[in-house]
Amino acid sequence: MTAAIPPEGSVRIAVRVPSELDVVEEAVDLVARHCLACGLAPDAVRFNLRVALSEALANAIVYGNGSDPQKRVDVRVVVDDEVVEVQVDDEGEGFDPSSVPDPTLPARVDLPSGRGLFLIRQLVDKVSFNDRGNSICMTLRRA
Amino acid sequence: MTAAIPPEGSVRIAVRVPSELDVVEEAVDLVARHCLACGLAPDAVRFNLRVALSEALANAIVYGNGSDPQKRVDVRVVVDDEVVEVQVDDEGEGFDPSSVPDPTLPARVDLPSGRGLFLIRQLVDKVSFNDRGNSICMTLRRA
Amino acid sequence: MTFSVRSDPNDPKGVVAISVDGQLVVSNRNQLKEKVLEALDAGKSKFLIDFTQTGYIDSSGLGVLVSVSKKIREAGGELRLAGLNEDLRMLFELTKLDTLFNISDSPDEALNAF
Amino acid sequence: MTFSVRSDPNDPKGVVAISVDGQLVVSNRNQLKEKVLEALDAGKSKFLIDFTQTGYIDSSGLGVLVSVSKKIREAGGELRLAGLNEDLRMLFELTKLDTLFNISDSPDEALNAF
Ligand SMILES: Nc1ncnc2c1ncn2[C@@H]1O[C@H](COP(=O)(O)OP(=O)(O)O)[C@@H](O)[C@H]1O
Ligand SMILES: Nc1ncnc2c1ncn2[C@@H]1O[C@H](COP(=O)(O)OP(=O)(O)O)[C@@H](O)[C@H]1O
Repeated sequence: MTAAIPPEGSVRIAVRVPSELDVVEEAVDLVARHCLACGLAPDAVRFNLRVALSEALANAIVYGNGSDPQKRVDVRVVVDDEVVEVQVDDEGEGFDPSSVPDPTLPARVDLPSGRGLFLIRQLVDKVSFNDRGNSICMTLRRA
Repeated sequence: MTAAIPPEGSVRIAVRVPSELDVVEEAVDLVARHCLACGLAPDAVRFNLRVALSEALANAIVYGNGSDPQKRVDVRVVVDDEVVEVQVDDEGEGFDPSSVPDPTLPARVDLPSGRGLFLIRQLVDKVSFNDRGNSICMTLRRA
Repeated sequence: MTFSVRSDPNDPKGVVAISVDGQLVVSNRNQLKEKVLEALDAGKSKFLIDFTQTGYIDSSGLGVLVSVSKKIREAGGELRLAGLNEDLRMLFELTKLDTLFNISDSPDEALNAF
Repeated sequence: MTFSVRSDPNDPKGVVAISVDGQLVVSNRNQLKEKVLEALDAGKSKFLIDFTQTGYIDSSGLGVLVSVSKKIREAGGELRLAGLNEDLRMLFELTKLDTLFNISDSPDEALNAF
Protein backbone atom coordinates (compact mmCIF):
# COMPACT_ATOMS: atom_id res chain seq x y z
CA MET A 1 0.00 0.00 0.00
CA THR A 2 2.93 2.34 -0.27
CA ALA A 3 2.95 3.09 -4.02
CA ALA A 4 1.48 6.48 -4.84
CA ILE A 5 -0.83 5.08 -7.50
CA PRO A 6 -2.86 1.92 -7.03
CA PRO A 7 -3.30 -0.74 -9.71
CA GLU A 8 -5.62 0.06 -12.56
CA GLY A 9 -9.29 0.14 -11.73
CA SER A 10 -8.69 0.81 -8.07
CA VAL A 11 -8.85 4.06 -6.17
CA ARG A 12 -6.53 5.30 -3.51
CA ILE A 13 -7.48 7.90 -0.91
CA ALA A 14 -5.12 9.49 1.58
CA VAL A 15 -6.03 11.75 4.46
CA ARG A 16 -3.79 13.22 7.14
CA VAL A 17 -5.49 13.64 10.49
CA PRO A 18 -4.30 15.69 13.47
CA SER A 19 -3.85 13.91 16.81
CA GLU A 20 -7.14 15.07 18.34
CA LEU A 21 -9.95 12.79 19.36
CA ASP A 22 -12.46 15.44 18.33
CA VAL A 23 -11.66 14.90 14.66
CA VAL A 24 -12.18 11.13 14.69
CA GLU A 25 -15.85 11.24 13.81
CA GLU A 26 -15.30 13.73 10.99
CA ALA A 27 -12.41 11.73 9.57
CA VAL A 28 -14.49 8.56 9.70
CA ASP A 29 -17.32 10.33 7.89
CA LEU A 30 -14.97 11.60 5.21
CA VAL A 31 -13.46 8.18 4.56
CA ALA A 32 -16.93 6.63 4.53
CA ARG A 33 -18.10 9.14 1.93
CA HIS A 34 -15.11 8.31 -0.26
CA CYS A 35 -15.83 4.61 0.08
CA LEU A 36 -19.39 5.26 -1.05
CA ALA A 37 -17.99 7.29 -3.95
CA CYS A 38 -16.04 4.15 -4.89
CA GLY A 39 -19.28 2.23 -5.06
CA LEU A 40 -19.05 0.30 -1.81
CA ALA A 41 -22.30 -1.04 -0.41
CA PRO A 42 -23.72 1.57 2.00
CA ASP A 43 -24.41 -1.07 4.69
CA ALA A 44 -20.85 -2.29 5.06
CA VAL A 45 -19.57 1.29 4.97
CA ARG A 46 -22.15 2.51 7.43
CA PHE A 47 -21.25 0.25 10.25
CA ASN A 48 -18.31 -2.17 10.19
CA LEU A 49 -15.92 0.15 8.45
CA ARG A 50 -16.91 3.16 10.54
CA VAL A 51 -16.54 1.40 13.87
CA ALA A 52 -13.24 -0.29 12.92
CA LEU A 53 -11.77 2.96 11.61
CA SER A 54 -12.92 4.86 14.72
CA GLU A 55 -11.07 2.35 16.88
CA ALA A 56 -7.91 2.46 14.83
CA LEU A 57 -7.90 6.27 14.76
CA ALA A 58 -8.52 6.60 18.48
CA ASN A 59 -5.68 4.17 19.25
CA ALA A 60 -3.31 5.93 16.85
CA ILE A 61 -4.10 9.31 18.41
CA VAL A 62 -4.07 8.31 22.07
CA TYR A 63 -1.56 5.44 22.35
CA GLY A 64 0.49 5.96 19.20
CA ASN A 65 0.87 9.73 19.20
CA GLY A 66 0.13 10.35 22.89
CA SER A 67 -2.33 13.06 21.75
CA ASP A 68 0.69 15.18 20.78
CA PRO A 69 -0.68 17.87 18.44
CA GLN A 70 2.65 17.91 16.59
CA LYS A 71 2.19 14.30 15.54
CA ARG A 72 0.04 13.13 12.67
CA VAL A 73 -2.08 10.15 11.82
CA ASP A 74 -2.15 9.07 8.19
CA VAL A 75 -5.07 7.19 6.76
CA ARG A 76 -4.67 5.46 3.41
CA VAL A 77 -7.48 3.66 1.71
CA VAL A 78 -7.31 1.48 -1.38
CA VAL A 79 -10.55 0.31 -2.91
CA ASP A 80 -10.53 -2.21 -5.73
CA ASP A 81 -13.15 -4.58 -7.12
CA GLU A 82 -12.68 -7.10 -4.35
CA VAL A 83 -11.58 -5.38 -1.16
CA VAL A 84 -11.20 -2.16 0.77
CA GLU A 85 -7.91 -1.78 2.59
CA VAL A 86 -7.70 0.88 5.25
CA GLN A 87 -4.30 1.58 6.73
CA VAL A 88 -3.80 3.84 9.75
CA ASP A 89 -0.27 4.94 10.63
CA ASP A 90 0.83 6.85 13.70
CA GLU A 91 4.20 8.25 14.75
CA GLY A 92 4.42 6.19 17.94
CA GLU A 93 6.70 3.41 19.18
CA GLY A 94 4.22 0.77 18.18
CA PHE A 95 3.13 -2.16 20.35
CA ASP A 96 2.74 -5.91 20.28
CA PRO A 97 -0.85 -6.62 19.29
CA SER A 98 -0.52 -10.27 20.33
CA SER A 99 -0.09 -9.11 23.93
CA VAL A 100 -3.57 -7.59 24.11
CA PRO A 101 -5.85 -9.86 26.17
CA ASP A 102 -9.27 -11.09 25.05
CA PRO A 103 -11.85 -8.65 26.49
CA THR A 104 -14.59 -11.28 26.49
CA LEU A 105 -12.86 -13.43 29.15
CA PRO A 106 -15.06 -13.63 32.28
CA ALA A 107 -12.48 -11.70 34.29
CA ARG A 108 -12.39 -8.86 31.73
CA VAL A 109 -15.90 -8.57 30.40
CA ASP A 110 -16.90 -5.91 32.94
CA LEU A 111 -13.81 -3.73 32.44
CA PRO A 112 -14.50 -0.30 30.93
CA SER A 113 -11.78 -0.60 28.25
CA GLY A 114 -9.77 -3.02 26.15
CA ARG A 115 -12.32 -3.80 23.41
CA GLY A 116 -10.92 -1.72 20.55
CA LEU A 117 -8.63 -4.17 18.80
CA PHE A 118 -11.02 -7.00 19.53
CA LEU A 119 -13.84 -5.15 17.78
CA ILE A 120 -11.62 -4.33 14.82
CA ARG A 121 -10.76 -8.02 14.41
CA GLN A 122 -14.43 -8.99 14.61
CA LEU A 123 -15.70 -6.32 12.23
CA VAL A 124 -13.23 -6.59 9.35
CA ASP A 125 -12.09 -9.60 7.34
CA LYS A 126 -8.37 -9.27 7.88
CA VAL A 127 -6.11 -7.26 10.20
CA SER A 128 -2.36 -6.92 9.92
CA PHE A 129 0.29 -4.74 11.54
CA ASN A 130 3.75 -3.69 10.52
CA ASP A 131 6.59 -5.11 12.62
CA ARG A 132 6.89 -2.03 14.77
CA GLY A 133 3.19 -1.98 15.48
CA ASN A 134 2.49 1.64 14.56
CA SER A 135 0.63 0.80 11.35
CA ILE A 136 -2.54 -1.24 11.19
CA CYS A 137 -4.07 -2.44 7.95
CA MET A 138 -7.70 -3.53 7.95
CA THR A 139 -9.17 -5.35 4.96
CA LEU A 140 -12.86 -5.66 4.23
CA ARG A 141 -14.09 -7.88 1.42
CA ARG A 142 -16.67 -6.27 -0.80
CA ALA A 143 -20.00 -8.01 -1.27
CA MET B 1 1.64 16.85 -5.69
CA THR B 2 4.05 13.93 -5.48
CA ALA B 3 4.09 13.21 -1.73
CA ALA B 4 2.01 10.19 -0.83
CA ILE B 5 0.18 12.00 1.93
CA PRO B 6 -1.17 15.51 1.55
CA PRO B 7 -0.92 18.18 4.23
CA GLU B 8 -3.22 17.87 7.18
CA GLY B 9 -6.83 18.58 6.49
CA SER B 10 -6.57 17.81 2.82
CA VAL B 11 -7.52 14.69 0.95
CA ARG B 12 -5.64 13.02 -1.83
CA ILE B 13 -7.25 10.69 -4.35
CA ALA B 14 -5.42 8.63 -6.94
CA VAL B 15 -6.94 6.62 -9.75
CA ARG B 16 -5.20 4.71 -12.53
CA VAL B 17 -7.12 4.67 -15.77
CA PRO B 18 -6.57 2.39 -18.80
CA SER B 19 -5.91 4.06 -22.17
CA GLU B 20 -9.44 3.63 -23.51
CA LEU B 21 -11.75 6.47 -24.42
CA ASP B 22 -14.72 4.42 -23.24
CA VAL B 23 -13.64 4.77 -19.64
CA VAL B 24 -13.34 8.57 -19.64
CA GLU B 25 -16.90 9.23 -18.58
CA GLU B 26 -16.76 6.67 -15.78
CA ALA B 27 -13.43 8.01 -14.54
CA VAL B 28 -14.79 11.56 -14.57
CA ASP B 29 -17.84 10.42 -12.61
CA LEU B 30 -15.68 8.68 -10.06
CA VAL B 31 -13.45 11.70 -9.51
CA ALA B 32 -16.50 13.95 -9.31
CA ARG B 33 -18.05 11.73 -6.64
CA HIS B 34 -14.84 11.90 -4.62
CA CYS B 35 -14.77 15.67 -4.95
CA LEU B 36 -18.32 15.79 -3.63
CA ALA B 37 -17.24 13.49 -0.79
CA CYS B 38 -14.62 16.13 0.03
CA GLY B 39 -17.36 18.70 0.34
CA LEU B 40 -16.88 20.56 -2.94
CA ALA B 41 -19.85 22.56 -4.17
CA PRO B 42 -21.91 20.34 -6.49
CA ASP B 43 -22.16 23.06 -9.14
CA ALA B 44 -18.44 23.50 -9.72
CA VAL B 45 -17.94 19.74 -9.67
CA ARG B 46 -20.84 19.10 -11.99
CA PHE B 47 -19.63 21.14 -14.86
CA ASN B 48 -16.24 22.85 -14.96
CA LEU B 49 -14.31 20.08 -13.32
CA ARG B 50 -16.03 17.36 -15.34
CA VAL B 51 -15.47 19.01 -18.69
CA ALA B 52 -11.84 19.94 -17.93
CA LEU B 53 -11.03 16.46 -16.67
CA SER B 54 -12.72 14.85 -19.69
CA GLU B 55 -10.49 16.90 -21.97
CA ALA B 56 -7.31 16.12 -20.08
CA LEU B 57 -8.12 12.40 -19.98
CA ALA B 58 -9.00 12.21 -23.66
CA ASN B 59 -5.74 13.98 -24.58
CA ALA B 60 -3.69 11.75 -22.29
CA ILE B 61 -5.26 8.62 -23.78
CA VAL B 62 -5.19 9.60 -27.44
CA TYR B 63 -2.16 11.87 -27.88
CA GLY B 64 -0.12 10.89 -24.83
CA ASN B 65 -0.53 7.13 -24.83
CA GLY B 66 -1.59 6.70 -28.47
CA SER B 67 -4.51 4.58 -27.18
CA ASP B 68 -1.97 1.86 -26.37
CA PRO B 69 -3.77 -0.47 -23.93
CA GLN B 70 -0.43 -1.26 -22.23
CA LYS B 71 -0.05 2.37 -21.22
CA ARG B 72 -1.74 3.97 -18.25
CA VAL B 73 -3.12 7.35 -17.31
CA ASP B 74 -2.77 8.41 -13.70
CA VAL B 75 -5.15 10.87 -12.13
CA ARG B 76 -4.22 12.45 -8.83
CA VAL B 77 -6.51 14.83 -7.00
CA VAL B 78 -5.71 16.90 -3.94
CA VAL B 79 -8.55 18.74 -2.25
CA ASP B 80 -7.83 21.19 0.53
CA ASP B 81 -9.82 24.03 2.04
CA GLU B 82 -8.97 26.42 -0.77
CA VAL B 83 -8.42 24.51 -4.00
CA VAL B 84 -8.84 21.30 -5.91
CA GLU B 85 -5.80 20.23 -7.89
CA VAL B 86 -6.29 17.60 -10.54
CA GLN B 87 -3.19 16.18 -12.19
CA VAL B 88 -3.35 13.88 -15.21
CA ASP B 89 -0.19 12.04 -16.26
CA ASP B 90 0.32 9.96 -19.37
CA GLU B 91 3.26 7.85 -20.57
CA GLY B 92 3.76 9.83 -23.78
CA GLU B 93 6.49 12.05 -25.15
CA GLY B 94 4.70 15.18 -24.05
CA PHE B 95 4.15 18.27 -26.19
CA ASP B 96 4.57 22.01 -26.12
CA PRO B 97 1.27 23.49 -24.96
CA SER B 98 2.32 26.99 -26.04
CA SER B 99 2.32 25.76 -29.65
CA VAL B 100 -1.41 25.04 -29.63
CA PRO B 101 -3.25 27.74 -31.61
CA ASP B 102 -6.27 29.68 -30.35
CA PRO B 103 -9.37 27.85 -31.63
CA THR B 104 -11.50 31.01 -31.53
CA LEU B 105 -9.49 32.73 -34.28
CA PRO B 106 -11.75 33.39 -37.29
CA ALA B 107 -9.74 30.97 -39.41
CA ARG B 108 -10.12 28.17 -36.85
CA VAL B 109 -13.57 28.64 -35.34
CA ASP B 110 -15.22 26.25 -37.80
CA LEU B 111 -12.66 23.47 -37.43
CA PRO B 112 -13.98 20.26 -35.85
CA SER B 113 -11.14 19.96 -33.33
CA GLY B 114 -8.56 21.90 -31.34
CA ARG B 115 -10.73 23.17 -28.49
CA GLY B 116 -9.66 20.85 -25.69
CA LEU B 117 -6.82 22.77 -24.07
CA PHE B 118 -8.58 26.04 -24.69
CA LEU B 119 -11.63 24.82 -22.78
CA ILE B 120 -9.50 23.54 -19.94
CA ARG B 121 -7.84 26.95 -19.60
CA GLN B 122 -11.21 28.69 -19.61
CA LEU B 123 -12.91 26.35 -17.16
CA VAL B 124 -10.32 26.08 -14.42
CA ASP B 125 -8.45 28.77 -12.48
CA LYS B 126 -4.91 27.64 -13.21
CA VAL B 127 -3.26 25.23 -15.63
CA SER B 128 0.34 24.08 -15.52
CA PHE B 129 2.38 21.40 -17.26
CA ASN B 130 5.57 19.59 -16.41
CA ASP B 131 8.55 20.37 -18.66
CA ARG B 132 8.09 17.31 -20.80
CA GLY B 133 4.42 18.07 -21.33
CA ASN B 134 2.99 14.68 -20.35
CA SER B 135 1.55 15.89 -17.06
CA ILE B 136 -1.11 18.57 -16.74
CA CYS B 137 -2.17 20.06 -13.44
CA MET B 138 -5.50 21.90 -13.25
CA THR B 139 -6.39 23.98 -10.23
CA LEU B 140 -9.89 25.07 -9.31
CA ARG B 141 -10.47 27.49 -6.46
CA ARG B 142 -13.22 26.46 -4.08
CA ALA B 143 -16.05 28.91 -3.52
CA MET C 1 -26.90 18.09 21.05
CA THR C 2 -25.94 14.41 21.09
CA PHE C 3 -27.86 13.37 24.19
CA SER C 4 -31.37 14.36 25.14
CA VAL C 5 -32.52 13.57 28.63
CA ARG C 6 -36.22 13.23 29.38
CA SER C 7 -37.79 12.56 32.70
CA ASP C 8 -41.58 12.66 32.86
CA PRO C 9 -42.71 14.44 36.10
CA ASN C 10 -45.93 12.39 36.09
CA ASP C 11 -44.05 9.10 35.85
CA PRO C 12 -44.36 7.50 39.32
CA LYS C 13 -41.28 5.39 38.55
CA GLY C 14 -39.15 8.49 37.93
CA VAL C 15 -37.26 6.96 35.01
CA VAL C 16 -34.55 9.10 33.40
CA ALA C 17 -34.59 8.40 29.67
CA ILE C 18 -31.44 9.36 27.77
CA SER C 19 -31.54 9.18 24.01
CA VAL C 20 -28.25 8.91 22.09
CA ASP C 21 -28.61 10.82 18.84
CA GLY C 22 -25.81 10.03 16.39
CA GLN C 23 -22.66 8.31 17.60
CA LEU C 24 -21.65 7.22 21.11
CA VAL C 25 -17.90 7.48 20.74
CA VAL C 26 -14.66 8.53 22.33
CA SER C 27 -15.32 12.24 21.78
CA ASN C 28 -18.72 12.40 23.50
CA ARG C 29 -18.87 9.44 25.89
CA ASN C 30 -17.95 11.64 28.86
CA GLN C 31 -21.04 13.76 28.27
CA LEU C 32 -23.17 10.67 28.70
CA LYS C 33 -21.37 9.79 31.91
CA GLU C 34 -21.94 13.31 33.27
CA LYS C 35 -25.66 13.18 32.48
CA VAL C 36 -25.96 9.95 34.44
CA LEU C 37 -23.85 11.16 37.36
CA GLU C 38 -25.87 14.40 37.58
CA ALA C 39 -29.13 12.46 37.70
CA LEU C 40 -27.75 10.06 40.31
CA ASP C 41 -26.70 13.10 42.38
CA ALA C 42 -30.24 14.43 42.00
CA GLY C 43 -31.53 11.22 43.56
CA LYS C 44 -32.64 9.44 40.40
CA SER C 45 -32.07 5.71 40.21
CA LYS C 46 -33.86 4.30 37.16
CA PHE C 47 -32.18 4.86 33.81
CA LEU C 48 -33.17 4.04 30.26
CA ILE C 49 -30.63 4.62 27.51
CA ASP C 50 -32.38 4.68 24.17
CA PHE C 51 -30.36 3.85 21.03
CA THR C 52 -33.18 4.21 18.52
CA GLN C 53 -31.43 7.26 17.01
CA THR C 54 -27.88 5.93 17.28
CA GLY C 55 -25.57 5.37 14.30
CA TYR C 56 -22.69 3.50 15.81
CA ILE C 57 -20.94 2.94 19.13
CA ASP C 58 -17.21 2.46 19.49
CA SER C 59 -15.34 0.54 22.18
CA SER C 60 -15.05 3.59 24.40
CA GLY C 61 -18.80 4.09 24.04
CA LEU C 62 -19.30 0.51 25.17
CA GLY C 63 -16.80 1.22 27.94
CA VAL C 64 -18.76 4.19 29.26
CA LEU C 65 -21.90 2.06 29.36
CA VAL C 66 -20.04 -0.49 31.46
CA SER C 67 -18.90 2.19 33.87
CA VAL C 68 -22.23 4.00 34.22
CA SER C 69 -23.93 0.65 34.71
CA LYS C 70 -21.55 0.00 37.60
CA LYS C 71 -22.20 3.47 39.13
CA ILE C 72 -25.95 2.94 38.88
CA ARG C 73 -25.72 -0.50 40.44
CA GLU C 74 -23.55 0.86 43.26
CA ALA C 75 -26.22 3.51 43.92
CA GLY C 76 -28.84 0.75 44.12
CA GLY C 77 -30.36 1.82 40.80
CA GLU C 78 -31.35 0.11 37.61
CA LEU C 79 -30.20 0.58 33.99
CA ARG C 80 -31.96 -0.64 30.88
CA LEU C 81 -30.89 -0.29 27.26
CA ALA C 82 -33.35 -0.23 24.37
CA GLY C 83 -33.76 0.46 20.68
CA LEU C 84 -30.58 -1.29 19.49
CA ASN C 85 -30.66 -2.10 15.81
CA GLU C 86 -29.16 -5.30 14.44
CA ASP C 87 -25.66 -3.85 14.06
CA LEU C 88 -25.56 -2.38 17.55
CA ARG C 89 -26.91 -5.55 19.07
CA MET C 90 -24.10 -7.41 17.28
CA LEU C 91 -21.53 -5.23 19.10
CA PHE C 92 -22.99 -6.26 22.46
CA GLU C 93 -23.03 -9.91 21.44
CA LEU C 94 -19.48 -9.90 20.04
CA THR C 95 -18.13 -8.36 23.24
CA LYS C 96 -20.41 -10.51 25.45
CA LEU C 97 -21.76 -7.31 26.96
CA ASP C 98 -25.25 -8.60 26.21
CA THR C 99 -24.74 -10.75 29.33
CA LEU C 100 -24.06 -7.66 31.45
CA PHE C 101 -26.96 -5.44 30.44
CA ASN C 102 -30.73 -5.52 30.53
CA ILE C 103 -31.58 -5.02 26.87
CA SER C 104 -35.17 -4.42 25.73
CA ASP C 105 -36.36 -4.24 22.17
CA SER C 106 -38.19 -0.91 22.46
CA PRO C 107 -38.04 2.01 24.90
CA ASP C 108 -41.67 1.33 25.88
CA GLU C 109 -40.89 -2.27 26.72
CA ALA C 110 -37.99 -1.06 28.86
CA LEU C 111 -40.14 1.52 30.66
CA ASN C 112 -42.74 -1.11 31.49
CA ALA C 113 -40.05 -3.42 32.85
CA PHE C 114 -38.89 -1.00 35.56
CA MET D 1 -29.49 5.00 -25.15
CA THR D 2 -27.79 8.34 -25.33
CA PHE D 3 -29.61 9.76 -28.35
CA SER D 4 -33.27 9.56 -29.11
CA VAL D 5 -34.41 10.57 -32.55
CA ARG D 6 -37.97 11.69 -33.09
CA SER D 7 -39.51 12.67 -36.37
CA ASP D 8 -43.25 13.40 -36.33
CA PRO D 9 -44.89 11.89 -39.48
CA ASN D 10 -47.60 14.59 -39.32
CA ASP D 11 -45.04 17.41 -39.21
CA PRO D 12 -45.19 19.04 -42.67
CA LYS D 13 -41.69 20.42 -42.11
CA GLY D 14 -40.26 16.93 -41.55
CA VAL D 15 -37.92 18.03 -38.76
CA VAL D 16 -35.65 15.37 -37.28
CA ALA D 17 -35.36 16.07 -33.55
CA ILE D 18 -32.41 14.45 -31.79
CA SER D 19 -32.27 14.63 -28.03
CA VAL D 20 -28.92 14.20 -26.27
CA ASP D 21 -29.50 12.40 -22.98
CA GLY D 22 -26.47 12.58 -20.69
CA GLN D 23 -23.09 13.58 -22.07
CA LEU D 24 -22.05 14.45 -25.63
CA VAL D 25 -18.44 13.38 -25.45
CA VAL D 26 -15.59 11.64 -27.20
CA SER D 27 -17.00 8.15 -26.56
CA ASN D 28 -20.43 8.72 -28.13
CA ARG D 29 -20.08 11.65 -30.52
CA ASN D 30 -19.81 9.31 -33.53
CA GLN D 31 -23.25 7.91 -32.76
CA LEU D 32 -24.66 11.39 -33.11
CA LYS D 33 -22.88 11.86 -36.41
CA GLU D 34 -24.27 8.55 -37.70
CA LYS D 35 -27.83 9.48 -36.75
CA VAL D 36 -27.52 12.71 -38.71
CA LEU D 37 -25.88 11.06 -41.73
CA GLU D 38 -28.56 8.34 -41.81
CA ALA D 39 -31.31 10.93 -41.79
CA LEU D 40 -29.58 12.98 -44.49
CA ASP D 41 -29.32 9.79 -46.58
CA ALA D 42 -33.03 9.24 -46.02
CA GLY D 43 -33.68 12.65 -47.54
CA LYS D 44 -34.22 14.62 -44.34
CA SER D 45 -32.85 18.12 -44.22
CA LYS D 46 -34.16 19.89 -41.10
CA PHE D 47 -32.45 18.99 -37.82
CA LEU D 48 -33.06 20.01 -34.25
CA ILE D 49 -30.57 18.93 -31.61
CA ASP D 50 -32.13 19.21 -28.16
CA PHE D 51 -29.83 19.59 -25.14
CA THR D 52 -32.54 19.82 -22.49
CA GLN D 53 -31.40 16.47 -21.03
CA THR D 54 -27.67 17.03 -21.50
CA GLY D 55 -25.16 17.07 -18.66
CA TYR D 56 -22.00 18.27 -20.32
CA ILE D 57 -20.33 18.47 -23.73
CA ASP D 58 -16.61 18.12 -24.27
CA SER D 59 -14.54 19.60 -27.07
CA SER D 60 -15.02 16.56 -29.28
CA GLY D 61 -18.77 16.88 -28.74
CA LEU D 62 -18.53 20.50 -29.86
CA GLY D 63 -16.40 19.27 -32.77
CA VAL D 64 -19.01 16.79 -33.95
CA LEU D 65 -21.62 19.54 -33.89
CA VAL D 66 -19.36 21.63 -36.12
CA SER D 67 -18.95 18.77 -38.57
CA VAL D 68 -22.61 17.72 -38.73
CA SER D 69 -23.56 21.34 -39.18
CA LYS D 70 -21.26 21.46 -42.19
CA LYS D 71 -22.71 18.22 -43.65
CA ILE D 72 -26.24 19.53 -43.21
CA ARG D 73 -25.36 22.85 -44.81
CA GLU D 74 -23.68 21.07 -47.74
CA ALA D 75 -26.85 19.03 -48.24
CA GLY D 76 -28.85 22.27 -48.33
CA GLY D 77 -30.39 21.58 -44.93
CA GLU D 78 -30.81 23.45 -41.70
CA LEU D 79 -29.61 22.76 -38.13
CA ARG D 80 -30.94 24.31 -34.94
CA LEU D 81 -29.77 23.75 -31.38
CA ALA D 82 -32.05 24.21 -28.37
CA GLY D 83 -32.41 23.64 -24.64
CA LEU D 84 -28.88 24.65 -23.65
CA ASN D 85 -28.60 25.46 -19.97
CA GLU D 86 -26.37 28.25 -18.71
CA ASP D 87 -23.25 26.08 -18.47
CA LEU D 88 -23.65 24.63 -21.95
CA ARG D 89 -24.35 28.03 -23.43
CA MET D 90 -21.12 29.24 -21.80
CA LEU D 91 -19.19 26.56 -23.72
CA PHE D 92 -20.55 27.89 -27.00
CA GLU D 93 -19.76 31.46 -26.02
CA LEU D 94 -16.23 30.70 -24.82
CA THR D 95 -15.41 28.90 -28.05
CA LYS D 96 -17.29 31.49 -30.18
CA LEU D 97 -19.35 28.64 -31.58
CA ASP D 98 -22.45 30.67 -30.69
CA THR D 99 -21.65 32.67 -33.85
CA LEU D 100 -21.74 29.50 -35.96
CA PHE D 101 -24.99 27.93 -34.78
CA ASN D 102 -28.66 28.83 -34.69
CA ILE D 103 -29.43 28.52 -30.98
CA SER D 104 -32.98 28.69 -29.68
CA ASP D 105 -34.01 28.75 -26.04
CA SER D 106 -36.53 25.91 -26.22
CA PRO D 107 -37.12 23.03 -28.64
CA ASP D 108 -40.57 24.47 -29.45
CA GLU D 109 -39.09 27.81 -30.37
CA ALA D 110 -36.62 26.03 -32.63
CA LEU D 111 -39.35 23.94 -34.29
CA ASN D 112 -41.36 27.09 -35.03
CA ALA D 113 -38.32 28.76 -36.53
CA PHE D 114 -37.85 26.13 -39.27
N1 LIG E 1 -1.45 2.56 17.73
C1 LIG E 1 -1.08 2.06 18.93
N2 LIG E 1 0.12 2.39 19.44
C2 LIG E 1 0.52 1.91 20.64
N3 LIG E 1 -0.23 1.09 21.40
C3 LIG E 1 -1.44 0.73 20.96
C4 LIG E 1 -1.93 1.18 19.70
N4 LIG E 1 -3.15 0.63 19.53
C5 LIG E 1 -3.41 -0.12 20.62
N5 LIG E 1 -2.38 -0.07 21.48
C6 LIG E 1 -2.29 -0.79 22.78
O1 LIG E 1 -3.20 -1.85 22.78
C7 LIG E 1 -4.05 -1.78 23.93
C8 LIG E 1 -5.44 -2.29 23.60
O2 LIG E 1 -6.09 -1.39 22.75
P1 LIG E 1 -7.64 -1.54 22.48
O3 LIG E 1 -7.95 -2.99 22.26
O4 LIG E 1 -8.01 -0.62 21.41
O5 LIG E 1 -8.34 -1.17 23.84
P2 LIG E 1 -8.31 0.22 24.65
O6 LIG E 1 -8.03 1.28 23.66
O7 LIG E 1 -9.65 0.31 25.24
O8 LIG E 1 -7.23 0.04 25.67
C9 LIG E 1 -4.02 -0.32 24.33
O9 LIG E 1 -4.29 -0.17 25.69
C10 LIG E 1 -2.61 0.09 23.97
O10 LIG E 1 -1.72 -0.27 25.00
N1 LIG F 1 -1.19 14.67 -23.29
C1 LIG F 1 -0.78 15.07 -24.52
N2 LIG F 1 0.30 14.48 -25.10
C2 LIG F 1 0.73 14.87 -26.33
N3 LIG F 1 0.14 15.83 -27.05
C3 LIG F 1 -0.94 16.46 -26.54
C4 LIG F 1 -1.45 16.12 -25.27
N4 LIG F 1 -2.52 16.92 -25.02
C5 LIG F 1 -2.66 17.70 -26.09
N5 LIG F 1 -1.72 17.44 -27.02
C6 LIG F 1 -1.54 18.13 -28.33
O1 LIG F 1 -2.21 19.36 -28.29
C7 LIG F 1 -3.12 19.46 -29.39
C8 LIG F 1 -4.32 20.28 -29.00
O2 LIG F 1 -5.12 19.54 -28.10
P1 LIG F 1 -6.58 20.05 -27.80
O3 LIG F 1 -6.55 21.50 -27.56
O4 LIG F 1 -7.09 19.20 -26.68
O5 LIG F 1 -7.43 19.81 -29.10
P2 LIG F 1 -7.75 18.45 -29.88
O6 LIG F 1 -7.67 17.34 -28.87
O7 LIG F 1 -9.10 18.66 -30.39
O8 LIG F 1 -6.71 18.35 -30.94
C9 LIG F 1 -3.42 18.05 -29.78
O9 LIG F 1 -3.78 17.97 -31.12
C10 LIG F 1 -2.11 17.35 -29.49
O10 LIG F 1 -1.22 17.50 -30.57
